[in-house]
Order: sequence, then structure tokens, then C-alpha cells
Amino acid sequence: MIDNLLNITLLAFLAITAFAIIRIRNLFAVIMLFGIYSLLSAGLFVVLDAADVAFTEAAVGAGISTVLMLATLALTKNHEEKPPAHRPWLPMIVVLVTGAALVYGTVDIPSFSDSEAPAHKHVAPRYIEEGFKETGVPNLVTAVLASYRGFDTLGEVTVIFTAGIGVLLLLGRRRGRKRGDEDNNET
Amino acid sequence: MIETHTSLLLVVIPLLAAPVTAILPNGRLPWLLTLAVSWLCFVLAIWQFMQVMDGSVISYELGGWEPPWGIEYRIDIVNAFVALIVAGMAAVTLPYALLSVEQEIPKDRISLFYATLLLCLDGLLGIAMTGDVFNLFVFLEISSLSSYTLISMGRQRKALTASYQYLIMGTIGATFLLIGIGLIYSETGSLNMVDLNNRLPAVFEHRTVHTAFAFIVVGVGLKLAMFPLHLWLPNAYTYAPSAVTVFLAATATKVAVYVMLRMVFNVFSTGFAYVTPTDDMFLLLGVFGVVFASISAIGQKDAKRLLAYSSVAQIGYILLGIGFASALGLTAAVVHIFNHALMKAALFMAVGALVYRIGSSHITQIRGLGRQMPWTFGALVIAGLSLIGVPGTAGFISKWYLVLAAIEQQAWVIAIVILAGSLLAVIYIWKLVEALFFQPAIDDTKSVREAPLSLLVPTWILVLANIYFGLNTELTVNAATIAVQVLENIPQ
Amino acid sequence: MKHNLILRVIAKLLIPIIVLYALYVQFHGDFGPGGGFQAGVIFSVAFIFYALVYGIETAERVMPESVLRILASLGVLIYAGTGVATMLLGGNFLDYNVLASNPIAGQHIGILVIELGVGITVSSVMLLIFFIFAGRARQ
Amino acid sequence: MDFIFGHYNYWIVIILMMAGFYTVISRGNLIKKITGLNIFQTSVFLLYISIGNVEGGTTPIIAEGVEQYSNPLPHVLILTAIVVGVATTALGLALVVRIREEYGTIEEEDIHKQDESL
Amino acid sequence: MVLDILSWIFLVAGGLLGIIGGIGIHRFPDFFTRLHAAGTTDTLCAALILIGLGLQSGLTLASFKLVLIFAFILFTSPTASHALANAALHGGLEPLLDDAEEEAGS
Amino acid sequence: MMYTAAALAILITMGLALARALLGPTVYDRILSVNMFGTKTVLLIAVFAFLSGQTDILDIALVYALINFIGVVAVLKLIEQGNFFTSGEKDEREVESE
Repeated sequence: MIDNLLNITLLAFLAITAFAIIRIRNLFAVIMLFGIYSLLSAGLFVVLDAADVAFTEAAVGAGISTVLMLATLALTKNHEEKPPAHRPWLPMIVVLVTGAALVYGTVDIPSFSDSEAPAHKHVAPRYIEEGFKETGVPNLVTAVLASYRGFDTLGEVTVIFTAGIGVLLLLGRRRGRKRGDEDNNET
Repeated sequence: MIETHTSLLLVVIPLLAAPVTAILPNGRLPWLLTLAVSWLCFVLAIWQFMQVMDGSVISYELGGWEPPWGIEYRIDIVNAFVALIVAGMAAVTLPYALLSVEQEIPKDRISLFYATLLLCLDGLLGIAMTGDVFNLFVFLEISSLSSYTLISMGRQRKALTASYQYLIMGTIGATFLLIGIGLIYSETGSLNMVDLNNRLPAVFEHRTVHTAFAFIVVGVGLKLAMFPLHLWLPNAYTYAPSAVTVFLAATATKVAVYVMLRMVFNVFSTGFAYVTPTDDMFLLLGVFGVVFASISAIGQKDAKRLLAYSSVAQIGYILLGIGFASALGLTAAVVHIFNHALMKAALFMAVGALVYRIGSSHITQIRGLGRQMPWTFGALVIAGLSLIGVPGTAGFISKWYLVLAAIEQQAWVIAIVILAGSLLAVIYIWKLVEALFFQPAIDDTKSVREAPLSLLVPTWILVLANIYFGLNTELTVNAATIAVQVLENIPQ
Repeated sequence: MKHNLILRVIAKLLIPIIVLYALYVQFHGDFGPGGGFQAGVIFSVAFIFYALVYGIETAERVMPESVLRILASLGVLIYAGTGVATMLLGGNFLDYNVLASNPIAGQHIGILVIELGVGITVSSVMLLIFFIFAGRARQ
Repeated sequence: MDFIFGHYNYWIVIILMMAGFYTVISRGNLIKKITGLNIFQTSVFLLYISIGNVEGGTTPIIAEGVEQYSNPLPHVLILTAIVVGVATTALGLALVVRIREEYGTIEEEDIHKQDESL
Repeated sequence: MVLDILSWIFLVAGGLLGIIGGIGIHRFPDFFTRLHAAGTTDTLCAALILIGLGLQSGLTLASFKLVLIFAFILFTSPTASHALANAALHGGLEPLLDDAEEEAGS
Repeated sequence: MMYTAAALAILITMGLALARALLGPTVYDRILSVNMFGTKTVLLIAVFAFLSGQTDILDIALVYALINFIGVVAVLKLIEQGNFFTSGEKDEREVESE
């Protein structure tokens, strides 16, 4: 019961935060609220039994992403978003259509936390029943992540690596010159 | 050992080479390594293609876990064909890249640049090989993130905004794809493509599956610049460094088309896709894409941008092929994927050679250069003819099949649109030819010489390939015919 | 400024604990929540904290950009290299069973090594990105 | 009632997704767009985790005396997706910084104006 | 049994303290008083709840983690409050605060 | 039961903090409530760990506490100095000399 209550309350908090993020134009406040959003969703992950995901979301969403956004804000020195020049009707229509499609799509979706849903009846049981025996790892998420779907994780590491290189390419300091000329040449 | 691991090595070799390249000193060494890797991949791709040429299927279980529990690489002729295009284009682009990149990229970023290029190649090959929808998403992101970076390396500041725009739209597309994958997962419990194909028919009636399909089509559509979702493409191709434009134009959208084909035909199956009004939608978008993009191309003042719009139009043709929902139409689509890669790469290479010499591809800047750069100009003309679809060139073959497919369906309007598209192509190619050859050169460019050999040779290899595959259609059409059987799930 | 003094003292106390905790998360990931990725982020957070308190320049002296770049590459190479090793030992790519005589032991070794690779890449890339962003203001 | 309860999660998640999506496509500020993108992605993660939840299940870590575990597969997928998300964010923000350096603004409108005036 | 009752007391006291702090940040008129309400209740509330939990878990790894969490919060809350007060006091010169004040005025 | 009561109390407090974060009015109020919100989230997770009997979840609470702390330090540093790169004292001197 309390699980459901937590679930519903946290979701409601999330919705409030999301709308506040749309409404508020002070970018600093937006980023702080984004931190809250991330923390809340991580809390929700805990309630929904996804401890590993919550762990990562807390460290990444509330930690790294927020700090990076703040750093960007410090660099761009732009703290107030301009008010939109005209009413954004087109985006509104696009969003409403997409949302309607999703609502249409979720009418037939298996009920929330239904243990008979196909998602729990096909591939996953093998992980739960055999995962520990086959990999010797009690944390099934780690077992699937590192072994059954280890290649995805290799891809994930590559994605992070790509981002690192990308940021270096874009913002990396010029090498082979002294910092003195750097100041003159950089704009 | 190599036989069993070929398809995997195709992905793992660039993956291993990328971090190595990233820590190499700047200079020509990173380029050399990238070149070696791309040629190696090309050889492996040819080998792999030979293995599945007869319609057989290679299955490789990553981690030794049998599908659907582990990730599977499942190579049939369609994958092998796409991998061949990607690896082949990389192999041709890299010799071309050397000088062009040295000119456009700061010296201290060369090794990182090539590392990113390798990651992009790796992502595209990974998409082509995998038989698992989520793995596909991961590699899609590798290729996307690296293309955002590559595009932002263009010299004009507009490259940054183009890259940002692409990043936003690309991420929206990828997230849509993710939503779609999540919805089909909730209905089937599986992520393996073959397994999904077996399990989905039981829930075809469910609205969740319809929505999932729509989201996947829109998501992939954003990536392949399907007509109303193409807004990122012209900017991205115009402002990216020349070598990057060549590589992306020849591969990225092609791989996205492949994903679309795979999703529509092998995951959801022909039966599903064509009970919903999907085929009509593809036809409609294809027609609009061809007409609007071709007209937009005519209005452009920048050669690269003009060709970029032409790419959107060509994607329209491919969509028409998919939309016909017939073996002939699909054959045309698959052949056109290959041919378009050849001709668009050749065209962008020729324009890139102009950029190499004068630093701009604006139509007023390149006036009269045709006389001073005859080989570049010749390549542009022949590849342009192929784009138009003149008999004797590769472009003719795909147009021919497309028109046949239209006639077979008695879709006269569409047949006319295809022909009209060719006429429009004549106009915009003529615009380039006129500027290059029939107008006097501006003063600044009077002393411009022919492009260096390392730019010309790859360009002409592609030009000759355009002619060769226009005369000898055996390889492409045969491969396409078998590929269509695989796509339509017709047992051999 | 007084509060910086307080911060400095606290940082001295906390940073070793955070690093220890990162190691715990790294190697305890098999049994509880956590793993290479989370550990990498926590480790980088420890360094970011250090950089915040003592200044980026000090932190960069400890972990220069070039070293981070090599480490980031190294992590990917460790991961992919494990896959290559399993291939050379006759298994499929990333099939850890062949790494030891007994499949469970092989899985253990494999998972340990790749998690290490993940941790190294993630922590160094996160730090790299933070340093670049934070250091950009100097230019 | 059961129906509402069984779909409440999905509906709120859809609202959240659309809030993020709307922020991305309607706002002109580049940082705000990235924030919106993040919200969009985070909400998709919630969709997956909701799909993976099982009545009475616990965190999928093998422990004695536990009968029902939640589905670990969506968790794994989302771990990967989170990483992809942060990678995109980092790259996007790096682009924003560069754009600000080149254009002196991070408002889409102003950037367009500058591009057109050239 | 005694432990249970103690836990009850600690948890409820902690919870109530939290709510009081929450009301405090709404009722107090200006930032510094609000800081006072939040900063002082925060630490004690956390302490009470964590002790209440610790009594239930006994001497295990879990209670060690609880102690660590408590240590973090103990460091965090006063440091943050202190630094926040400091920043707010000095921050009048900073552009960011100007923004904030304008916003407050609007 | 007692965990439920504690969880409820924390939820209410979180709601109040969230309201303050939305209302502002100053940036400092927002940071204050974000900080408070963070602490309460940590407590909520800790309580939930006992509620569901999985003490492994405490790890997450621990990370929250840590991240929350660093986040607050980063935010304050940014507000005071407008950047991340200098250590506080040096910056102060620079400001004075200008």
C-alpha cells in the first residue's frame, strides 16, 4: 500500500516539477529544479525496485548532468531565458498528437506491475532463475549487464568515450602553445 | 578462426582502433591507422558478403549466450550488403580525407578527429550487423554522437548550430525509437529481432503495437531524413568538413534506411506493415519528398546545400520503393541505396575538391572553375548524369526498376513524379554545370589549379563505379533480389 | 574566506572516504547495487569535489588532461581486449566461460575485468569533461 | 478503477514525456532545450522501469527467502540509456558553449538573425 | 520491544521535526530566518530518523552505512547552511543575485 | 508501520520544500529548499530500505547524501565566483585587486 502511495506521490511531485521547469524562465532555477527532477525520478526508481538504475540516475542526473549544466551556465553568462516571441502553437499540436498516440498505445498495455505481463514471462525468467547459477553473480542486473548483454555495455562505454572525445574536440585546449598566446588567440 | 568471427571483427576492429587513434600523436599516423582499419573492414565486408551471397544466414552469439537471452549478430544478405556499402565508402573516403582534413581541421585535433571518424564507422557497422533492437539503439547512438562531433568541426560557425540542431533532432528520434522498443518489449518480452518477428503476430491487434510501430517509424524517419523530418540534413551536410559530408552522405542515411527496412519487414513483417496504411504513407511521403526537395535544391546557392537537398529527394525515391510493397519496388529501393551512395559520394567529393581549392562551395565563388579543374568537373558531370538517371549509369538502373514497379502497380501518378524528379535533377545539376563551365571565373580564382591527385583518384574510382554498375547490373540486382526475399521472409 | 577553510577541512576528511566508497561500489557491484559505471562516477565526483575546493589547476596537476585521455582509452581497450582474449581462447566474443577452467570462475574474472574497464573509462571521461568545462572560463 | 490504477503510472509518465518534449521543441534557449531533452529521456526511463515492475517483487538481487523479483532486463537497458543520455547532454552542452563563444548568445532567434544578416 | 518503542519515538519525532521545518520555510518572512528554520531542523530530523532506523538494524553493515549517511548529512547540512548564509550575505555584489532580486521584485 | 509513518512525514516535508523551491523568491531560497529536499530524499530512501527490508538500498541513500553535498558546494561556488576553476581564496584576491 505504502509502495503505491509513494509511487503516486512521487509521480505527482515529478509532474509539478516538470511544469515548473517549463514555466520558470530563470535558467539557474531551471537547473536546480532539474536536479530535483532527477532526484525524484531516482527516488521513484528505488520505489519501483530498480536499485541500480536509481544509483546511476542519482550519480549521473543529479550529479554530473546538473554540475555540467551549471558549468555551462557559468560560461554562457545567460541567466534569463527570453520570453517566446509568439504562442508556440505548432509545438503544442505536435506534443498533443504524440501524447494522444501514446495514451492510445497504453490502453492495451499490460497493467502496471502485472506479474503475468509478457515482459515478465518471456526472456526475463531465465535471468532470474538461471542467472545466479550461470554467472555466479547474485545481483542479476550486473549479471545481465556484464554477461548476458555484455556487448551492450561495451557499446555504452564506447558512447561515453565518444562523448569524451567529442567534448575534447570541441572545447579542448589548444596544445603545443603556451598559455600566454592562447589567451590572445582564443575568442 | 577468422571465418567464424568475421562479422564480429568488422565491428570490433574499429572499436579497438578508435581509442588507440585517440592517443596517437597528431600528424599522419592517425590517418594511416584509420586507413588501414577501413581497408581491413572492407576486405572483411567483402568476405562476409561472399559467405551470405547465396542467401544463407550467419548467426553469431555474443558472449556465447544463445538468443534471445544474449545479443545475436545475424548476418543475411541485407546486412552484408549494407556493411559492404559502409565499409567500402569508408575505404574510398579515407584516401580522400587526408588532404582535405589537414586543410580543414586544426593540426592539434587530427588524432581525435580520426578517432571520432572510426567511432562513427564502428557505430554504423554495428547497426548493420546486429540482430537485437536495443543493441541497435546503442550503436545508433555511437554513430550519432560521433556524427554530431564530426559535423561541428566544420570551419564556419554555422557548423555548430547545424550540429546542435542535428543533436536535438537526432536525440528526439533516438528517444522515439527507444519508446517504440519499450512498447514492443512490454508486449512481447523480447528484444531479439527474429524472436520479435515470431512473437509479434500474436499481438498485432493490440494498439500498443501500432503505437510502437508509429514511434519506431518516426524515430528512424528522423534519422534518415524522411521528408517532413529532414530539416537537420541540409545544414548538417553543408557545413560539415568535406570528407565528413562525403562519408555521412554515402553511409549514414543508407544505414538508417536499412534500419527502416529491417524494422518494417523483419521485425513487424510485411503482413503487419501493409495492413496498416503504412505503404500509402510511405508513398505519400516519398512523393512529397521527391517533389519538394528537388524544387528546394534548384533554389539553393551553395553547391553542397544543393546536393544535400538532392539527397533528401533521393531518400524520397527509396521510400517510394518501400511504399510500393512489391518485390520490384523493394528491389529498386535496395539497388538505389547502393547506387545513391556511389553517386552522392562522388558528387560531394567533386564539390569537396572545389572547396579544397577555393575554400567555398558557393555558386558565385565556383564560377568558371570547370575549365581550370577539368577532371573534377568531369567527375561532377558524370556523377550528375548518374543522379539524373541517364542510361549507362548506375542511377538509371534504380530509376528503371522504380518506374517498372510503379507501372506494375499502375500507379501512373507516381511514375510521372519519378520522371519529373529526374527532370528537376537535370535542372539543378545543370545549374552547377552552367556555373562551373559557362560562366567566367571571378578574379580571385583565376589561378586555381586542378585538385591534387589524392582527391581526384577516389572521386574517379567512384565515378567509374557509377558507370560500371550502370552497365553491369548483375551484382547489384542479384543481391537486391535475394535481399528482397530475405526481407519479405520468403523461404529460399 | 572562512567557509573555504571549513570546506578544506571537510574535504580532507571526506575525499578518502568517498574514494574508498567508490572502490566498494566497484567491487561490491556483484552482490549489491552498483558496478563499474556508478563507481566511476563516484570516483570522479570525489575529484570534482577536490577541484571545487582546491581549484581546478591543483586538481589538474594531480590528473593532467593527457593522462585522463590515455586512461579513457585504456578502459575501452580493457573491455574490448577482454572480448578479444576470449576469442583467442576459442570462445565467442565476451564469452567469459573460457577464461578459466570452470565457467563460474571464468564469468567472475570476466565480469571483474570489464567492470574495471567501465570504471576507468567512466571516471576519466567524466573528469575530463568536467575539467574542460570548468577550465574553459580561463580562456 | 483497476484500469485507472493499472495505467496511472503510464499516463503520468506520458505527461512527463510530453512536458519534456514540449520544452525541447517550443523553447528557443539552447540550455533550456537540453534540459527539456533530459526530462524527456528521464521520463522514458520511467516508462521502462514501470514496465519492469512486478507486483510484490523486490530488487533483482538474489537473496534468501525472496520469491518474486522485478524484471532485471529493463533495468539493464535503462542503465545503458542513462549513460547515453549523459553523453548526449555533455556533447550538447559543449556545443552550447561553443555557440555562445561564436555568436555571443544562446537564444535561437538571435542566432538566426545573425546568420541572416550575413 | 523496548527498541521498537524507542524507534517509534525517534522516527515520529524526526518526522514531526521535518514537517515543522517544512512549515517553517513557508511561514518565516525572509531568507535568513527561513534558513534558520530549515538548517536547524534538517540535521536533527535526519539524526533522529537515522537513529530510529539504526536501532532496528542492530550492529550490521546496514547500521554502518546509516552512520556514514549521517556523517555526510552532518557535514553537508551545516556546511551548506553556513556557506549559503555567507553567499547570501556577500552575494549582493554578484550579478546572479541581482537577477534573483529582480525576479523577487517582479 | 512506524516506517510508514516516517515515510509519510517525510513525504509531506518534501511537498513543502518543493513548494518553496517553486515559489522562490530568491535563488538562495531555491537552493535552500533543494538542499532540504535532497536531505529528505536521502531519508526517504533510507526509510524505504527498511520498509522493504532491502538494506542494500542504503547504498543509494549514501550516494544521494554525497551527491547532494557536492552539488550544494558546486552551486554555492558558482554563485559566489561565477566559475568553477579557481580556488576560493585566490579568486577573492583577484577580485580585490581589480
